[in-house]
Amino acid sequence: MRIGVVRFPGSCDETDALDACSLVADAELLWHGSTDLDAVDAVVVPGGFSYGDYLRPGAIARFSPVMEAVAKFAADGGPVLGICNGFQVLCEAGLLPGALLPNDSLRFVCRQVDLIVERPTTPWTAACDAGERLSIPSKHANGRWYADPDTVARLESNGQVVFRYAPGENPNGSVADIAGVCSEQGNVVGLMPHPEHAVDSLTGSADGLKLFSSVLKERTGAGIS
Amino acid sequence: MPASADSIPGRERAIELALTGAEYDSIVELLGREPNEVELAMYSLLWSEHCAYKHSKKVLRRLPTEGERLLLGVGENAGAVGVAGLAVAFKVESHNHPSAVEPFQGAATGVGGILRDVIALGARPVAMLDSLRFGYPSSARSRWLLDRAVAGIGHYGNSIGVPTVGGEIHFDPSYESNCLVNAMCVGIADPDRLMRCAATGVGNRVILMGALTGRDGIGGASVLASTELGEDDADKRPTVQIGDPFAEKKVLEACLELIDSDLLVALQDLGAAGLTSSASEMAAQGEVGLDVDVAKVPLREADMEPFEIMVSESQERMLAIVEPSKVDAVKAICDKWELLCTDIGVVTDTRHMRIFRGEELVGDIPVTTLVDDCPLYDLAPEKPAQGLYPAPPADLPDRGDTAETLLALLAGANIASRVPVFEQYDSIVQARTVRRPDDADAAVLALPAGEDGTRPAIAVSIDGNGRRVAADPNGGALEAVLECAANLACVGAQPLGLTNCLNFGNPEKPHTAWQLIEAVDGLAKGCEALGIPVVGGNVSLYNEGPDGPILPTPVVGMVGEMPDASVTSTSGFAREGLAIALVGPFEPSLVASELAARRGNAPEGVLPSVALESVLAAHAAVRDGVRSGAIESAHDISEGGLAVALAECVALGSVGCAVEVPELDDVSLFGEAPGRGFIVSGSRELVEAIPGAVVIGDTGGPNLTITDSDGERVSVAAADLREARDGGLRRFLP
Amino acid sequence: MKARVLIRPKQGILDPQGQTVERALPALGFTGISNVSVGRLVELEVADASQLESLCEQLLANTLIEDFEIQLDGD
Amino acid sequence: MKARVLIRPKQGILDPQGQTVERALPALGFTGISNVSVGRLVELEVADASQLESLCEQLLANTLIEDFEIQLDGD
Ligand SMILES: Nc1ncnc2c1ncn2[C@@H]1O[C@H](COP(=O)(O)OP(=O)(O)O)[C@@H](O)[C@H]1O
Ligand SMILES: [Mg+2]
Repeated sequence: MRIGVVRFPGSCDETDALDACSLVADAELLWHGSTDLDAVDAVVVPGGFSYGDYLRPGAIARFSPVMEAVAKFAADGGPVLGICNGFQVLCEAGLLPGALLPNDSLRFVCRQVDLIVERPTTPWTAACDAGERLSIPSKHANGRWYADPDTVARLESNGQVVFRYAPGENPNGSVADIAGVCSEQGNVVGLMPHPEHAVDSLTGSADGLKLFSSVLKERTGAGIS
Repeated sequence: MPASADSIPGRERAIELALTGAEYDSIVELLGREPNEVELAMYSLLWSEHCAYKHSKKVLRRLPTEGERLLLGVGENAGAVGVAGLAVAFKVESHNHPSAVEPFQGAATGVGGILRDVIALGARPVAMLDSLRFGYPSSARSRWLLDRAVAGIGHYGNSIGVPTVGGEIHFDPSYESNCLVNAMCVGIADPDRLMRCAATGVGNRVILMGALTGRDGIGGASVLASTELGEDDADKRPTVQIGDPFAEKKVLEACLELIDSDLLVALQDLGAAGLTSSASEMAAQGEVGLDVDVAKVPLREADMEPFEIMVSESQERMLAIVEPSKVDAVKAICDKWELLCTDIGVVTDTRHMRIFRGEELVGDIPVTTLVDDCPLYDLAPEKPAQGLYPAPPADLPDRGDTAETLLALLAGANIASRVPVFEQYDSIVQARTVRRPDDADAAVLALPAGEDGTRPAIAVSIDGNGRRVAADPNGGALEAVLECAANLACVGAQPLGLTNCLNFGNPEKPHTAWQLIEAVDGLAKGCEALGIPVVGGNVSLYNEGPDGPILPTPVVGMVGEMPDASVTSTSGFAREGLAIALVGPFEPSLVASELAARRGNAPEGVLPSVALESVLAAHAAVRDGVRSGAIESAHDISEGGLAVALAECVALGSVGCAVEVPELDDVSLFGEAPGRGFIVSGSRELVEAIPGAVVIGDTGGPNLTITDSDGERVSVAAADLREARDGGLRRFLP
Repeated sequence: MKARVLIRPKQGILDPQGQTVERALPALGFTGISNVSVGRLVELEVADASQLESLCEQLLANTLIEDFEIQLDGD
Repeated sequence: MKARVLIRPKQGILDPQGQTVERALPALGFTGISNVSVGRLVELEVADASQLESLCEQLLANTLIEDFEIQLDGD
């Protein structure tokens, strides 16, 4: 199986995401200017500061040619994971619900946080158990996920909340401690914390590896429990 | 003879531009005529303190610059040492005056500048560190400077994807109106691909890459960096530069791709003095001439004068020398990265910098007169009769309850937890960070695995203590080197090279000259003792405000190597039942200590002597102990002395401890002797076997308990230690 | 023609920037100031103003969280 | 009374946001747009408008790099 990692001007975590993907499958970078996803089986929209986060994080990147292809890929049910800036891009592109606002502290915050897996039935959480706790670093200045109350209620009842910050761990003031959400079909997932920075205990934690092994398990039909 | 030589600004203008009359006269002599406007602007910058090191170059000759691991030394954009088949490039640079004027942009562009120095070597920046000095945070201005400078460092480093893995902050009234912002960058390169800055190959093209050129920081190098800040800072404000980390990220990726594709002859960043400095440095190093056409330089503002284009300090620009046949390939890569790339000139054999505006020759200067012929001044050092620095306000009593004193020190801005600062920095991007801030005494960065699968690592640290240098410039600077090396020893690393930034007052004042000369000698002694070279650095002089000079502040950055990234230590006590030992010839005193300052004592007196041999033996013992696994936690005893070091081991760890010391007095508990003593923990039999280790207690329990031989005892709950330490800085950065 | 776009946080969405300004006011001796909101100001030259509406909806503002107001020169 | 403060990058000072937005526009299919600048918009209720000038200088704008313009309701 092959995972494509999108690279925008200003992406910073794309090579880390590439290395993380390489631990479970073949992986390659997808240039923002190309509309060809090179027939990959899954797509990661990585973290960083695409276009400097200017105007609004993700506001400019979501117009990149590659994002048209990603949107099509998503519409056909292809698994897409947005991490941090990638999450912001997917929200701006309307592929995921909600928007990401400046942290309530108005500061960039880099901190190891505990996430709780709310939905283990997405391609990116298939290897997790419901309620499982993952220790994953979070680092951003614009991670306060927001949606209006009706939308939040709808997402909760549809089970579109995939990750929640553990009690007391919310670093940015996100509504209902929501750290990650998914599309209605569940194949597009976005979260602010960085699983690709938690794939080796040498650098802190290996819990994030589960998201990448999930997509492998799901795609190679190893079956979802 | 340039056409526009008819416009001769003359001697008065030269003096306005901060040249001396005598300097102007020697320019006229060297040139055989009076310089025109363009030429004078160029001389005024390259002959400024910032670019020419007029008052420091002779002093710097004292520093050792050779070492068997040295790949690239002083004179290049940054130095480099060899580690595990890689070149590790590093350098520290100051951005003090710009940060005092506009702390966010000043600090941000400081980070951007040192990044470009490392990029210029063809190295990928893998880590940033920062060293900051402000007045007491009780002052609103100091809080503002701290808040904005930290935000600016984070903004730039985070946005460009380079982790900020370490740093230090110190507060002292002497920095109230002249804060210090020093940034250190570490990069990794293939040794065979290290770029030089020497322009070579007559006929090769001069390519300007990156941002548009605007009126940024015009006169910055001479005005902002080389004169004292006075009341009229406001007039200097229009020269504030805005950092664009997004543009620099594209510069970074494009430059590394150009080098990988073997398309560049030479590369140089545009820093202070912009095109003038970069172009003439490249020409001087290559012993060639350069013709540059300012009409070709892409501008952000129309109608810029040739001299403005030549001295503009617009950020995020690089200058490259490219063979004519490769120019198109270079342009293609720059286009891919949406980066401007313009052919602005050619390498000549004239050994002159010739500036054209289209056909018109507007400046013509022999390169050597710009770069090498600036007069170097001898300092007139004089040891001041008595202390130079006023006693700080006292906020602790001379006799205090020991537990209360300990908590007060932990809660003090100079010792309290730095979490509120380093949480604003991405310390993990690039996935190399094995030890983050507060994990251990130095940051540890893993390198790619060797044949046997183990991953070697580098450890990095930055240190300085102006208060101790004020008391004894020579001894204090030596201590800075030892403390930096001690931090490396704590994680099991062997020092390989040193970079430094010399932040001092006005060197034309005899006492500052004395501080500078003595401090450099102290640095040199430290390097010689450790057997490491100085690979580069920076000098920032004239750091004075209305209320006098800053504390003399040499800042030392060090890089060390470790055979195995997975075998290292933590600062905090990791678990119950470990033996705690004191390692090293630790004979503290209260002179220039944090407690002395809190009690309102000026930084004066005789620092404890340094028994270099046994200090280095202790460093080796700790390093070997960590590498062998005997040592699980290691922390050097610095500000606040033994009691504070123990409290930090508890606060950063997961258990308390009980130790016994000979005396429970202020000197043994809070006295300082930086770089000489370590607190280590590990299983008893292994720790007892460490050469020179004296077991003083065990880990465990909910408290930090210190007793002395005749049963006297102080005990504080770990929770209270944490609370004091965590709140100390947080309350100033809500 | 010159155009100006005013972009404001939607009513009811926490605006920490506005709050921070309000909190800083008393210390600086400013009184009687309330309902501070901080948004974005985009100014530009546009040949065909009819594009502006969609420019704002697609790029300049995120209508989930922001309202925008277009002012053409002369307003 | 309601007041509005328009804060924009000073003339001649680099405006990375404006530049980046402007460069992106053609790709988004917007043409004939130039001189894009991105600044901040502060809106507030103020009892005594005479404070606004110094409020802007001290708090709202960074006068080293930004110009500000005060609009009172009715302007
Ligand atoms: N304190 C110092 N110790 C050792 N080398 C120094 C020191 N200060 C400056 N240098 C060296 O002098 C050279 C010129 O410094 P600088 O002008 O800061 O370079 P750049 O313009 O590339 O930043 C560099 O090689 C630098 O490493
Ligand atoms: Mg340089």
